[in-house]
Amino acid sequence: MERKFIQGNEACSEGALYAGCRFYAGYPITPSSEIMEVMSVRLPKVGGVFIQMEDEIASVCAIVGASLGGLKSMTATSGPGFSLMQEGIGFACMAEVPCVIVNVMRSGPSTGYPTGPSQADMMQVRWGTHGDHPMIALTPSTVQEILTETVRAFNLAETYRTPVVLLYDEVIGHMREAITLPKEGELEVVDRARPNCPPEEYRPYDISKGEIPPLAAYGEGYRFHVTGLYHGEDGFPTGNTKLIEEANKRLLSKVEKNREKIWKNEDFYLDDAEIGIFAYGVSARSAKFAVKELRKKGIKVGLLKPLTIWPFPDKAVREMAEKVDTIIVPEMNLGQISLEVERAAGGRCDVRGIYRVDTEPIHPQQIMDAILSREELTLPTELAERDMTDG
Amino acid sequence: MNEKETVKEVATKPPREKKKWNIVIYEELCKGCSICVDFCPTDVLTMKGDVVAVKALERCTGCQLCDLRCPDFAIQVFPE
Amino acid sequence: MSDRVELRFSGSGGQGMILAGIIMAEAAAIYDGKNAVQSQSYGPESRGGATRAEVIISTEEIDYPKATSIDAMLAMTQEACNKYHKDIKEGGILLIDADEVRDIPKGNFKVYSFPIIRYAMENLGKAIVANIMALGMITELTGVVSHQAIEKAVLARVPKAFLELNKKALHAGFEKAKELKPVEA
Amino acid sequence: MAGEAAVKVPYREKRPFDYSQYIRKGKLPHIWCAGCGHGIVLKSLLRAIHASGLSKDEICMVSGIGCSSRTPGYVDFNTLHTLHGRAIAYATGVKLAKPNLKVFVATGDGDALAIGGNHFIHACRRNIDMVILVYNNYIYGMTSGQASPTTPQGMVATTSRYGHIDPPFDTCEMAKAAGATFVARGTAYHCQELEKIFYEAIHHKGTAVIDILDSCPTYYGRLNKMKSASEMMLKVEKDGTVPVAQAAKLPPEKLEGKKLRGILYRAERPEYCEEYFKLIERVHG
Repeated sequence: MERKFIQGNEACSEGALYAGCRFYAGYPITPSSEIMEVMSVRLPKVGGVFIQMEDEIASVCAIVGASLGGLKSMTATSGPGFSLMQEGIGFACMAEVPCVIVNVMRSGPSTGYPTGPSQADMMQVRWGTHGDHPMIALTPSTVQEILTETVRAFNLAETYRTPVVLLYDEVIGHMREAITLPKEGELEVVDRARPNCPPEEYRPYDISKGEIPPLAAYGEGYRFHVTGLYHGEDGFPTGNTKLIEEANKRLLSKVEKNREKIWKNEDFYLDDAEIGIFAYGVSARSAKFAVKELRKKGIKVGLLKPLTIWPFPDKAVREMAEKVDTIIVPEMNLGQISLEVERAAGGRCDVRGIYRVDTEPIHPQQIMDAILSREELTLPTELAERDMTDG
Repeated sequence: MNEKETVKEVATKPPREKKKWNIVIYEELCKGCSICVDFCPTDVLTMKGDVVAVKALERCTGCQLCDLRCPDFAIQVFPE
Repeated sequence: MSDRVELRFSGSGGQGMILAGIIMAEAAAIYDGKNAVQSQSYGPESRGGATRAEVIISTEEIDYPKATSIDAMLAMTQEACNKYHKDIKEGGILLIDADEVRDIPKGNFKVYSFPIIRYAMENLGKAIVANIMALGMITELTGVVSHQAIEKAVLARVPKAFLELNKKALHAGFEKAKELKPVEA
Repeated sequence: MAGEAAVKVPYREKRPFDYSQYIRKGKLPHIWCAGCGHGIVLKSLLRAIHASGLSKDEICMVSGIGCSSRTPGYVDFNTLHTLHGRAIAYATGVKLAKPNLKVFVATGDGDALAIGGNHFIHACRRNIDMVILVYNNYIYGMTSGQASPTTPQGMVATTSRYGHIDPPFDTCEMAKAAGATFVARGTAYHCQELEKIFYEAIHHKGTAVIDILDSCPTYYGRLNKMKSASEMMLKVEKDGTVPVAQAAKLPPEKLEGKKLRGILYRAERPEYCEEYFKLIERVHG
């Protein structure tokens, strides 16, 4: 077992290479650039292709092109770049092209504070592109998890023929921890289903044999057509309203139907918890610290840490909501996921947020204080009435 | 190369019996832009309503310009 | 709390504070078999201005990766010292460069002062190894990692041509720290 | 070796040419308006492809959004119809993943030079092997007649009703300045010459840009009082251009307002994919 002391972003590159990523296109942006720097060194050594594109739009387009050329492909960026990529992500959803996009979140909106962490792209990731579309997004919170979740991101992208976003904050991306590099075969690596029918029979969106049709690669005898327009099972544009509605619904349902397989959570002291915390990324680390401290004081607090944030872990939240009085959602934004938790909890318990948007991670003390004096907690919907000048 | 050169080329071929041509019009593809009519060097074609039609096949030299400039894959000239 | 130890290395960009942090964390995580997390303020500061690297070391799982109450802090500039000393815990340690930090902050912590940069320049021949010397001093003052571990970690990180120099700097740090007494408030 | 539009093509295709071998079954008629030159351009391309001997499996055609960008849907190659302006970026990914593919980009003046201008110049800079066909009809046709980056000054579009004041881009000059190693201009009117330019472009290694003057009678023609497609072809494409070889012999006043036609620039420079694969060999082990 090889133990290495590496940065989160480096672990992301390790995970990508382990998963078989052979194409990276990207554009520099803090705090994600280390991923592309490492890929630029490592990819050619394994016969893969690295290209620095002229912008993030070009980057996401290039990875989709390369994926259609048969290579597992990825790009990495941060909020501003992710905003630019949205149209391309929508295309990948629509055309059902597997790819992985890493978003290392920094403060925003706009240029914000490039080197300060945030968790403010949670909804951008879910709903950033136009139209209804599926989304799978993973939220690791340790350097080891970045590696394993990157591998899982590729696996999910390949399994469901859809873009997958790996989403973590600057703190997780830049901190260093010792990790164990997995041996070959230790982690599952999934490759996309390829067609085995004769080329003339191939229809790139034919779901008669399963809801995720096999994907051919360009240049291998299957001369298929891909478009961002609504298309029939043959890939050609269609104006047939019935086909359009079916295609729209299938895009969502192929992920939603399989969410049990896509969900991955970790829970901590939840069994007898009276107060639950729902936290991801660096906030989950702060929360875990707080849980340990509060447990020492005899306060029954537990943590639910989602590794899959989209599709949203409704079931786990609902189960937690049935057990606890209150769910606390600490996040480095002004309540993006806490509203989602509130929705999933469905009135079974109180949901309160702890928000921080000053470019510093949420301090464990902030969570502890809030739990010890519950009145400081904010209802997600009360945000507008809050004194915003109050740190 | 322009149409005149093409005509010349055909015209300077060794004297032999004048070759005959058949013009095939795919009416379902013709959008009636009349480019083929306007640029036919020997005035073989005409517009009949919204589609092209042959008016003087005997003048056809087989230069193919109608085919080459048809944007709609709607006309072709075959040797008889 | 557990045996969580929090260290902060601060100075100005280019003084090697982040590298010092990484080496300390590697000494703990790779060579001493503990857990360690290294993080840094990653900002415009990294190109000058006040910069900081933080290292958390524990035998247990480390959750919050940033400092909460600091066991030991190094300050190589006045600006960094002023900006970052506030989180030092009661009874903690502040090691300052004697020439750079003239205005010594007050608090319930022990302050050790030594002209690290000057010593590195005059006795080791290169100011650039001041960070490694400081690393030796912090190791000595805290005992958070073993001498062997920190030495291995230093040697694994520095360029081959400078192995001896860095080793000398590290050991000078150990030695000088042994002689240090806290500055009287 | 600039100049020399009169390229020798080592074949004489039997006429009529059988386009159906390249057109996907059931896809005609295409969506282009009556008199639109895009079909002429496509046919010229198919003849050149046939002459080059490329198999259909070896070809990938990528497009963005716009009228010209519908081209890939009709042709029986590996085809990709993408986002507005981004065809070249997608094509770059495809080409690097499958370097043996001959990649064509079908794009328009708006797609390539406005929204996609950045990708256009960077592809030229890299000299990545692809043939970029800029169907240049001076207008946004798909969105019904707005001014484009090539709309000449003084002309009318639905967004320049008082006469267009923006200076236009010269596609070829820009491609050349950005580093493209094959730069040519053809027209739909000179469709056989265009076929030869395509043939040469296909055999070129590196970024080949062809500015194809082509007409949009529906919007550009109607808005600018040109009665028919044929009139546009005569005015803009025939009388508006001069073959580059002839231009050298003409006095400046005869060249005024005319565009040069033919292969305008050709150079040899390392091609991006080849360079990258050399790099892989260098660092591989």
